[in-house]
This record gives sequence, C-alpha cells and structure tokens, in this order.
Amino acid sequence: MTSFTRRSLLGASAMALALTSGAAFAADCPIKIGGMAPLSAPGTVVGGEAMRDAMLIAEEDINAAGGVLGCEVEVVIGDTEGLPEKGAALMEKFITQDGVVAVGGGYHSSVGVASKDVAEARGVPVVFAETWNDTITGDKQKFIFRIAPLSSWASSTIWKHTLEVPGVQKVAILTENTDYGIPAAQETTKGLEGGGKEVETFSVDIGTQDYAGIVQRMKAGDPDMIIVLATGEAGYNFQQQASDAGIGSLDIPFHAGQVSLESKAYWENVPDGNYAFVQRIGVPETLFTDEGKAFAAKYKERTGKDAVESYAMEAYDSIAIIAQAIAEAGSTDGEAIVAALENIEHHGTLGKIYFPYGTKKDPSEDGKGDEWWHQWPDVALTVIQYQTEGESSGGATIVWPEAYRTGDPVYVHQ
Amino acid sequence: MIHLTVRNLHKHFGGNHVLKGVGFEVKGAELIGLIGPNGAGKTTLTNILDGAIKPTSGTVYLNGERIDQLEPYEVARAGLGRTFQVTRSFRRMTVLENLQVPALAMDRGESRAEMRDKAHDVLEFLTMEHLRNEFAQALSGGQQKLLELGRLLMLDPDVIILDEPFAGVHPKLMEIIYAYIRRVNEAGKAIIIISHQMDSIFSLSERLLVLNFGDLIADGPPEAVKRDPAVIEAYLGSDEEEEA
Amino acid sequence: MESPLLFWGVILWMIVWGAVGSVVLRRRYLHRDLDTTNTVFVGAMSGAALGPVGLAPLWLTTPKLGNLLIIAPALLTVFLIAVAFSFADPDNICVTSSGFVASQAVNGLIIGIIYGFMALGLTLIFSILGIVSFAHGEFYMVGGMLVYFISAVWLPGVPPLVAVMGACAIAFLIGAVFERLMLTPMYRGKIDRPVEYGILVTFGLAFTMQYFVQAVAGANPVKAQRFIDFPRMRWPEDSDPIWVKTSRGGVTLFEQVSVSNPRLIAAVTCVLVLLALMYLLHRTWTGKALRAVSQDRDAAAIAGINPDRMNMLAFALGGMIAALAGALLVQAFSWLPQVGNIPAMRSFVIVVLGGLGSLPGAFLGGIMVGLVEAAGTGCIPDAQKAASYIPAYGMIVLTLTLLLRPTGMFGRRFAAGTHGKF
Amino acid sequence: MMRQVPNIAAVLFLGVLVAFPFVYTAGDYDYVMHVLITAFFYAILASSWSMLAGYAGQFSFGHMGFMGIGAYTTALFCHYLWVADAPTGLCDEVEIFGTWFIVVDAIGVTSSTLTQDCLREALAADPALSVGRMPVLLGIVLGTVMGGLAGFLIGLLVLRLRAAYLALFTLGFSEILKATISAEIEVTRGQAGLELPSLYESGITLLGTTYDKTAKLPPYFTMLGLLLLCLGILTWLARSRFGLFVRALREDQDAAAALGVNTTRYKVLVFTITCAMAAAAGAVQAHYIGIITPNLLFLLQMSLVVAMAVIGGVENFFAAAVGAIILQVMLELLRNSFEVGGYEIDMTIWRLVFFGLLLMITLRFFRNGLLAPMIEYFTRGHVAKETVARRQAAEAAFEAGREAGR
Repeated sequence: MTSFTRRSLLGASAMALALTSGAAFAADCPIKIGGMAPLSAPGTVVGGEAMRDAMLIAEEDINAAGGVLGCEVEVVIGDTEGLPEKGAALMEKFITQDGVVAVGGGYHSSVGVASKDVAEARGVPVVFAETWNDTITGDKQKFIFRIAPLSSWASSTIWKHTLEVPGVQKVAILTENTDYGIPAAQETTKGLEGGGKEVETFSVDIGTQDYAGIVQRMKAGDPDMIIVLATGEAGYNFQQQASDAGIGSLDIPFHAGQVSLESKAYWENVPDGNYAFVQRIGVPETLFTDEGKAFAAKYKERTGKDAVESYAMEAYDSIAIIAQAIAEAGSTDGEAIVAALENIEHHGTLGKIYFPYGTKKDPSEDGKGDEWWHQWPDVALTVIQYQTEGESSGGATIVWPEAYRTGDPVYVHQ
Repeated sequence: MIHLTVRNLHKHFGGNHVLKGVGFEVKGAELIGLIGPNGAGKTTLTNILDGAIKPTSGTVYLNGERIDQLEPYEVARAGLGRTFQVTRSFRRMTVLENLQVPALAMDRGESRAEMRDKAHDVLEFLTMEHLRNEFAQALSGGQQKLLELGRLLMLDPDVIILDEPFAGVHPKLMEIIYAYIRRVNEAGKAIIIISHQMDSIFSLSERLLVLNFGDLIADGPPEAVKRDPAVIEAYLGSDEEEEA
Repeated sequence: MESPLLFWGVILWMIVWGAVGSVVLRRRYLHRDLDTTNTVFVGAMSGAALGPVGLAPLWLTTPKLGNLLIIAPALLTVFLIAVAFSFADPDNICVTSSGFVASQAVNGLIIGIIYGFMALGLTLIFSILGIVSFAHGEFYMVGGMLVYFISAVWLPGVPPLVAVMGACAIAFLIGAVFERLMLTPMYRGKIDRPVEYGILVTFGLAFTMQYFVQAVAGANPVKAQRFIDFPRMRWPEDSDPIWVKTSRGGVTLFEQVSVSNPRLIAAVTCVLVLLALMYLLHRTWTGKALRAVSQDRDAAAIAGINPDRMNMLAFALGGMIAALAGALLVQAFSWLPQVGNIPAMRSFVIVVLGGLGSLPGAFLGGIMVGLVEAAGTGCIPDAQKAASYIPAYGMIVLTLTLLLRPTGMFGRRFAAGTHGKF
Repeated sequence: MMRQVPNIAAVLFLGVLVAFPFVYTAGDYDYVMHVLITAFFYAILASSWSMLAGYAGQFSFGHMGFMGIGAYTTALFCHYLWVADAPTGLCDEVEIFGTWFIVVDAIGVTSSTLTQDCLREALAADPALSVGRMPVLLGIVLGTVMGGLAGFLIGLLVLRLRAAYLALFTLGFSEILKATISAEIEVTRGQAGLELPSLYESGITLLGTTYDKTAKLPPYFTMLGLLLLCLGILTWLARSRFGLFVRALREDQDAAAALGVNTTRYKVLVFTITCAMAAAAGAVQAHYIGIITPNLLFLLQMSLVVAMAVIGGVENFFAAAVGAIILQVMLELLRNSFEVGGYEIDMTIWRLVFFGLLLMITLRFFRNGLLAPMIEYFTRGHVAKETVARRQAAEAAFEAGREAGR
C-alpha cells in the first residue's frame, strides 16, 4: 500500500522521472514533432483530418523558413481514434518509437487527459491545440501547455450569448455523454440558471443515429432555444431531425454543435440548418493576423475548403510555437523547451500567444485558478450565425461578442 | 444381483398417451429383446429409463435405487447405459478419448494405467486397437457403432440398452456385435436390445418384450411371443403399412 | 420521479412473482405432463401481473395455454407497469400529455416498421441457411453509402429511385458472391459446426466491409438529399385542429404528431416492398421454392428444387433488404462506416423476439422494438440518461425473450436443438 | 522426436520472450514492450476464449464483457476506496482496527474536481493526513472473482441456449454492460474513463534493479506471467477429465450425459473459469494502461479476439495465444502507411481490411486455423502412417482369421 501526500495526488509525482529521459534524441536530424489527431472512429474524423492538414502545412512553412537548429522538422501524425487508451498508447509510441521531442495537436479532451500523464512522466512537452477540459492545465504539470480555450470559458461564451438572446426563458441542452459534453453541459446550465433561465439537459451516447424520441421529448417541453454540445456527427443528426420536427434552427434560436464549423459537411448533412449559431474560436477572418491570412490561403488551397476551422488554426499554431520554442531553447531537451515556452511570445495565426503562468509564476499569485497554468489567456471566442444557406463558416456573420460583431443576429422566433 | 423394476409407466405428450402403464422386471443377466411397430413407444421408454425424459407416473428402480427422477448422468452412474439409434460418437475426439470419457466420468478410483489397460482390452476385443489415435470422424459408420459399444464397456453398467445395434452394419461387423453382446451377457450384465431386425433379435434374445401403442402386449420367450396372436396382429398390420 | 419507491416496489413485486410463476408453473405442467412450451412465459407474466391470484388458478386447473392465455397476462403486465408508472410519476410527460404519447407512438411505429423490414432480411437468411448473419449491419451501411455515392458523387443528379435500385443491385451482388465463395462448404457437410462457422465467417465479412468502406470512402459523415419534398398543404382547410399539415420536411397530424419526411418515405417504401416480397414468396415459383426449402430442405430437394440456388438467393435477398433499409434512411441520418453496428444489434433483438426464422415475427418484432425504444426514450424520468440507454433497451428485450420464451413470438422450436439439419 | 518439435519451439519462443526485455535496447524499447504487453493481454483473452468456444463449443460473444467486469471492478475499487490513519470528517468512512476506510463520493465527470472531491478537500484542509490506496493486487483478485461469478451466473442462464441463441444472448449481455457503463457517468465516468493506479504504483525492485511505475519491464513480466499461468491452468484442465468432458459435451451433449458426464456442471464450470481468466486479464491490463473506458467493450475488440483465436486455431489454446501475439504485433507493424504509384495507402485502416480478409480465408480454407495444423503435423503426423500400417495388418489378420475359421 502506498502512502502519498497531496502533491502526488495532483499528479506531479513523476517530476523526477523527467530528468532521466527526453534528451536522448537531441540534435538528431530531422527534428520530429508529434501531431495528435483523431483520424478514425469513434473519434471526430472531420476535426482530425483538418488538424492533420494544418499541422502538415505548419511543417512545410517551418522547413521553408529554414527549419530549426539547422535541421528539417518532421511532423509525425498519429491517430488517437478519440479513445483515451489509444491516446496514451500513441503518446508512448511518439516518444519511444518515433523519438519526437515535443507534441502538438490533440482534439478530444478525454484523450488529452489520458495522454498528458505519459508525456509528463517522460518529460516531453505537449502543446494541446483543441482539448478544452479544464483539468488538462488544472493539474499544473510541468510539460503540459494549451492554446485552446478552457471548457469553462467556452461554456461561458455559449451561456452568455444565450442570455442575450431575447425572449428565451426555457433552454434545452443536448449533450454527448463524454467528458467534453457532460462538464460543458453542467457549466452552461449553471450559467443559464444564474441568469434566471430554465434548463433541461439530455445526454446521448455518441453513435446514436435516431433522435426522434429525444426530439419529441424536447419539443414537448417547448423550449425557446436549443443548445447542442456535441463534437461529432451526432450534432448533424440531431439538428436535422430537430429541424424536421419543427424545432430546428429555422424555428427557434439554435446553438449547433462544434462540428458545424465544417461548413461543407454541415450543409450536406443539415440542409435545413440556416440561422444556426455556432461557437467559433479565433477572431473573424477580416481581423486575421498576417500569419493567419497566409495560413488561411494555403489551407484553403490545399483542402479545397472555403473557410478555416478554428481547430485547424490552433493545430497549426501548436506546431509553430513548438518550433519557435526549440529554436529559442537552442536544444531539443524537454526542460529547455519548457523554459522557452514559458517565456515565449509567438505571433501565430490566432494572435500573440504566450503563457503568463507556470513554474515562474503560480496562477494563485494573481488569484487565478489552477487551470490558468500554462494556458494562453487571450483566446478569442466568438459566436457566428449562418445567415445564408450554403455559406462558409469563415464568411458567416459574427454576432457575439460586441467587439467582433460583423452583423446583426437574426432571431427566427421573432 | 441386477434388478431393474419398471412399474406402471405412463407418459403423456400433450394429449398423446404414449405409454399406458408399462411394467416389467429384469433380474440378473437377462438378454432381452424389445420390439414393436413404429410409434409403439420404444424410444420413449428408452428415454425414460435413461432419464432424458421424466415419466408422468410410474417408477423405475435399479438395484433398489429409484432412478426415474434422476438426470441422465446420474442414471448412467447408477448403472444403466445406452446407445443411440443414430450413432453419436464424439466425432472430433480420438477413439481412445472416446473411451476415456465414460471411464473418467464414473470415477471408480481406477488409476490411469488401469484405465488404459481396460481401454486396450476393449479395443482389442472390437478389433480397433490400430485405430486408437484416429479421430472418430475418420471411422466408418460401422466402426463408429463399435466405438459406441466400446464406450459402454468402459462405462460398465449393469443394464445396457442397445438401440438398433444392427442397423446399417456391415456383415463383417455384425459378427463382432454378436460376440460383444454374448460377452457382455456372460460377464453378468443385463441387455435390452431394441431392433427392427427380427432374425437377429429372435436368435439372440432369451426373452422378448413387445410394445404396441404404449401397451406391453407380450412378455416371454421368443418362441411363445412369435405365436402370440396379439403380436402377430399388431405386427402384420403395421408392417404392411410400413412396406407400402 | 415523485415516488420512486412505489414504482420500484411494484417492479420488484412483479419480478419476484414473475420468477416464482415461471418456475412453479413449469414444474406443475411438467409434473402433470402437459405441454410446457409456454409455461415459463405465461407463468412469469401472470405472476407479474396478478401475483399469487393469477398463478393459483393456473396452478390448480393447468389449462391448455392458448393464445389468449399467452397474450392477456402479457398485456396486463405491460398495462400494470404503465399504471404503476403513472402513479409514481404523475407529472411525467408520458402521463400528462396524450399528444406526446401519440407522437412517440407514431414515431416508434414508423421507425419500427423500418427496423422490422431490415430484420426481415436477417430472418429470411436464417430460415433458409440456418445461420445468423453478423454482416447484416454492414449491408445496411453499404446500402446507404452506395445511394450517397451514386446520387452525389458518381452520377450527380440521377433520380433517387435509380440510386436506391443501384444500391440494392450491388448489395444483392455482394451477397450472392459472398455466399458462393464462403458459405457453400457448409451445405456439403464439410463443416463440423455450421452454425458457428456461419456466424464467424459473416463476422469476417462485416469486419472487412466496414473497414473497406472506411478506407475507400473516408470517415466523414455524408448524407443524401431528401428524395422527395412534400408540397405544402393543409387538410381540411378550415378545421381546428388541422388534421393533416405538410411542409417540405414533414407531416403533422392533428398539430400534435409530427413525422419527418424521410422517415415517412422510408416506412411507406418498406411497406410497399414488403408487399412485393410477400407476393414473391407466395405467388411465384421462386418464392414458393424458397419457402419450401425453409420448411424442409430434403423434401424440397426431392421435389426438384435446387436448395443451393435457394441459399444464394436467400442470402443475397436478405442482404439486399438490409441495404434497402439503409438506402432509404441515408436521407434521414448522417452516414458513416460505423452506422451499421446499432441497427445490426437491433435486428438481432427483433429476430429473436419475433422468433428466428419467422417472417411475420420479424415485422411485428420490429414494431414492438420501435415502440419499446420510443417508450424508453420518451418516458424515463431522468432526461439525462433516457437517451444514453437507447442501445440497451433492445438488449433488455432480447435477454428477457431468451429467458422467458427462447422461441420468440412465432418461433418454431429452434432453441433447444438447432435449425433443420444443423 | 518429431512430436517434440512443437514443445521445443514453444520453449524457444518463451525463451525469446523472457530474454527480450534484457536483450533489446533500441530507442523504441518502451513502445515495443507496450505492443508486446498488449499482445499478451489479447493472448490471454484469445486462449481462454478458445477453451470456451473451441473446446467446450460455447460460442460466447460476451468475452470482452467479462474482461470489462474485471477491469471495472478493480477500477471502481481503487477509485472509490481509500484508507487513512485518521478520519477525514468529509467522506463516508468507517473505522476498522484503527484504520479508516474511506468511500470517496462519486462526482462523475466535471472539469473542476477540486471543490467536489471530498478526499481532496480533506487533504487540502489537513496536509498532515496520510491517505493510502487499496492494494492493487486485491483489486485484481476481486476483479477476477467478480468475472468468475458473472461467468457462473451467465453460464447458468445459457444452459438451455445453443449455437446462434447463445451468441446473441452473450452479445446482448456485453452490450447492456457497455451501455450501462457509458450512461452511469456519476459512478463510472462514462466515456471519460476511470483512472487507475499503475500496477506497481511505488515502483518495484527486481534482481537489484529498481523500476519506477512507468517502467515496462515489471508489467511485461506480470502480463507474461499471467498468460503462462492461464495457459498452465488451461493445459492442466485440458489434460484432466475436465478437458475431455467439455470436448465430449461440445461434440454431443446427450451422449456425454448418457455416459455419466454431469454436463450442467461442466458447462457452468467452463464459463466460470474462462470468464475469470478474461476478467483477470482485464484487471491487469486496466492497471497497466492506467485508464479504462467502455470502448474496450466495443464489438470491434471482441472481433479482434475472435479473429485472433480463429486464425491461430480455435481448438488449440496454445495456437490461439501465439496467434494473438503474432497478429497483435503484425497489426502494429502494419500501421505504417506506404505509397503505391502515387496513391498513399493509409495502412491504419487497410490493415484491418486485410485482417478481415485473412479471417475469412482462414475460416474457409484452413478450418483449424493457421498455427494449430502445424502443431498437429508434428504431434499427430506419426499417427497417420502408423494407423495405415496397423490397419492393413489388422485387416490382413482378420481376413486370415476368417479364412482359417471356415
């Protein structure tokens, strides 16, 4: 039986191990960086493929600019399948077989949570691109960074926006029963109830096709607005079936799932999906940084898509920032990269990326929660609304917050 | 002393009255033939004796132990063994393994070597020694029949029921089966043979039981039974139909 | 739920008496040497419904268990559960809103028809070949995928009917080729355990098909266009409520029950195809031959029917039926290479519930499973969990069926032995 | 001599497996070890399933369900039960002989655990509090027992069911289990998975070397040991009357009963034993991976086990185990994509297509699997020749006897 103290409960016990490994592959060319993405089911393949493409563009860009430390950079793409155990195994493979010096990407929170401990134990830095769960940084692990928004921030975008929608008293939430969906639903509920709204939550198993029963039940509750918190095609299935039943985005304000940013697939799968609100990370395309514009052009050309998804930009940045950190550290040693990341100021597609809290300054010094550890604080979160059938998510109207607004929202119920 | 007592067995299947109070006794190493036209209840009677089905009423005692409510494996352990109308060897087990199953199931406390010797004897007797490591499915139909008889020798029950032992058997093997029956009988076991082959059954058995429509219509030495008018009527009637 | 204790108390009471009934009644009938086929089921149901009061008369009189005695206690049990539920949870929407109940029931019925249709293919295969095809879900998936690829990628703009027929033809071909290549040794007695061989080899087919489609088509969700847009209309014009109201995406009945367009189209097509299938089976020589083989293989062979050819036909037809179900639903659901898994499980449930090998059983079973799922998702008080358990509802039905009445509703006595010569 | 070839091969193979962790030193050491540990895990499942399906003829599709029962039992046990030297005052707890057993409250999946987990709160309030986990070994044993118990109950329920019905029933059981685990998020944490302590949480010292909890060598030998233990038990069972009886019952249940075999007992027993093995493998694997999710119960995982057993040889559990190891390693090796004439073949998916094809071809043309016939060739190769010779001799003797008799 092991006794342990609070520190080890928080998972920081493996620090000592970090010293023993990690440096073995220094200065080997090419420098390898791992790129995690869900490329097969039950993972969200749509998101994974976008991230894969973005990370490969990042590789090209870095090498076009002369590489790092005189070496070419190679991004090794790995499939997490959206499964925590596969994610952990993949991290293991990245580090021990492929010999990566750092890892970027990452889509599903559960995968992130499971795989970060492996990286931490082996002293390989990870910059997570799209894993939202607060505990990923909340565990305050030395080698774990994140440029995605926190789940609690993302949820607050949704509920704050919802509170501003006029004439909404009763909200129905459809969530996938995963560690993305359940906490997000809890936080959204809390926020909405704080604003005096009535909330009913329905959770579903990912992979469900037929939502007729749930839709009917939701409809019987007569909600004024529906929020979908689902990452995969469950979002499409539910939304179209809700539309068929007369409670879709054409009938009431409707927050569509994350996957709806894939506008091409969205319009194919949800033909009646006009006027849906979708949360989007990053500023509108018109406000893109130069890096953002350049990336957007390349990405659109390569994929044939007409808009850049936020997770593609995050994935790109996660690789680019690692490359910059390696260059600044002058070494591929994990410790050195972490030190460089903690002091970094990276001009990425999403904006200026930096990590204010970490080993040199604990979040608690500023009265912040543990989840601010190694977390980029300036993630721009917006809500867009599709207002023309078939339009791309990049060109869609930004309706929230005020600062980024490009047009007025259409409230279908009014 | 072997003593099988069957008393007043009735069996209904739904509305079908298949056995109507069948009763007989077997004392000592008798060699009994059980005959009767199709649908007479022979199979049902066998299945009840074996424990596969339970009688509606009536009792079966074997050596003082009541066996009509026991499970088949308990009946086998109590000392009643049977073969099946259609050969049921364990097809994907070797001949030797087929023989080991009953020996081990009985668990008489014999050592492995003793069992092996016994199996060896049985195989010698059945002229199958050379096949001991073959899979049963590689044997001919007749050999599989012999194997089934061999398993019974290994089980070593007091009462043996042979269901159609001669059906579809090569004349060469028939001799072995005859020898088998005599040997088992001489070893002090009671044998009940069910068969449609009248020649064989009349020449072999010392006593005949005749079933017809669930009734035991005759019980006696073959010569007497042969002349029994009830038997002749039952048989001639049904045999003609059968042939037609 | 307001008073969960009441509800669970009733359920517990039912389970206890149901278990007692199933055991006691079977013993009793066994003892009296009566037909015990239905005793477990009737015992369980009358015990559950009426407790000792229901069991005592059966125990005393041991009547012949006809259809009435089989169906009545089962219906009574369901009714009593519903009553207990309505008392335990008076505010539940299933209790308070008849419109909701009607709408759930209609939607359950509609989807149940499609489920039943799909299961029909499985039971057809079973009745002729004696195997359970584990690749049934993959035929469903392939059907949908083909419709999408034909109508949206390969030949954009073809009418949906052509795409659906093309999908069916290809699925039929896959089934026929697979049967010729893989299943033929079963009929020659070359396989020791044909039932298991059939399961494993179709399992391999499922595996191959699913990953082949994923490798070729990718894992992005796709969806076909709605086949038909309904015209907007209301009928009768000036009544309140309006009896029938259509929009391009669906139909609303009495302003309470709404059914979406793709589902309605799918269900109606299923019924039409089912009628055509019935015609095929009962009025054509091929159909009669198929049925003859399912009744008695050897006799059919003597009568000049080539059972081998019927095997091929049955497997291909069964696969095609699943593919057709998929082809019709790809306009309602987003399609992925994995979509076959859940419908496949559901088909298993349905065929066991209906009785393996029984065609009417499959259809009725489908409707029942549709209704059970609708009731489960609609009425379970905890909205959070109601939908999470969707995959489990059918499996609970399956388990109960196998425990209480392994032959299903219309099954021949397959459970104790195996089908036919296998 | 020929008969010994498979035994020699087995000893050599085992020798390679035992020596491997000490000899192999390449940079991808940990990854290769991980692949092998997982391969052993599948080997246990495949070999116990081959005892159940191949030997006893009970084609259960719920084997992964029992594996899950083992894994989740130990996961829940280690997750919710703790011991402390003093009361926390916040959690449910009970004192037994001066030690406080703590049951942590189930909080499900949240993004901020700090303010809800009673144990963390207690530790935050009182840093002097010393809290310990329950022993991992006890969890594994409990998991095994629960798996065996579930196997026993399912075995009793399926007594009357054969063939297709048995397959569907066990499949249903597994699916209900999966749905329940996915839905009961408060307790099981659903798709997020339950985290478990490592097999050797505080490290372990073997032969003078101390291995920390992330080292691969201790779990490697643990899983290999479990595999050997299972194979040992299976061999012992197969050679004893048990093996003979379950095979007899596979071939013909009624005939076996008529020969005095208590078929009910052996049917239930074979379920109990093989399911306990699956559960033990699941429990150890869960501790090794450190996280368990309901996805392990997916039909895909079951199909992998079935395919491994079938391709190895379903009626020979050694072949099944070796087949599982080889196939698992192959599946990992085949992950690397390659290009053919400008087309990139994404092997992550295609390898599974080939796997499915291999399964079908094996079933169709090599009914006893690919490995089992090789073993048979050596162990039974002599039988055929011997038999032919003896049969001829016996027939000659028989004929001679008949001639003489006339």
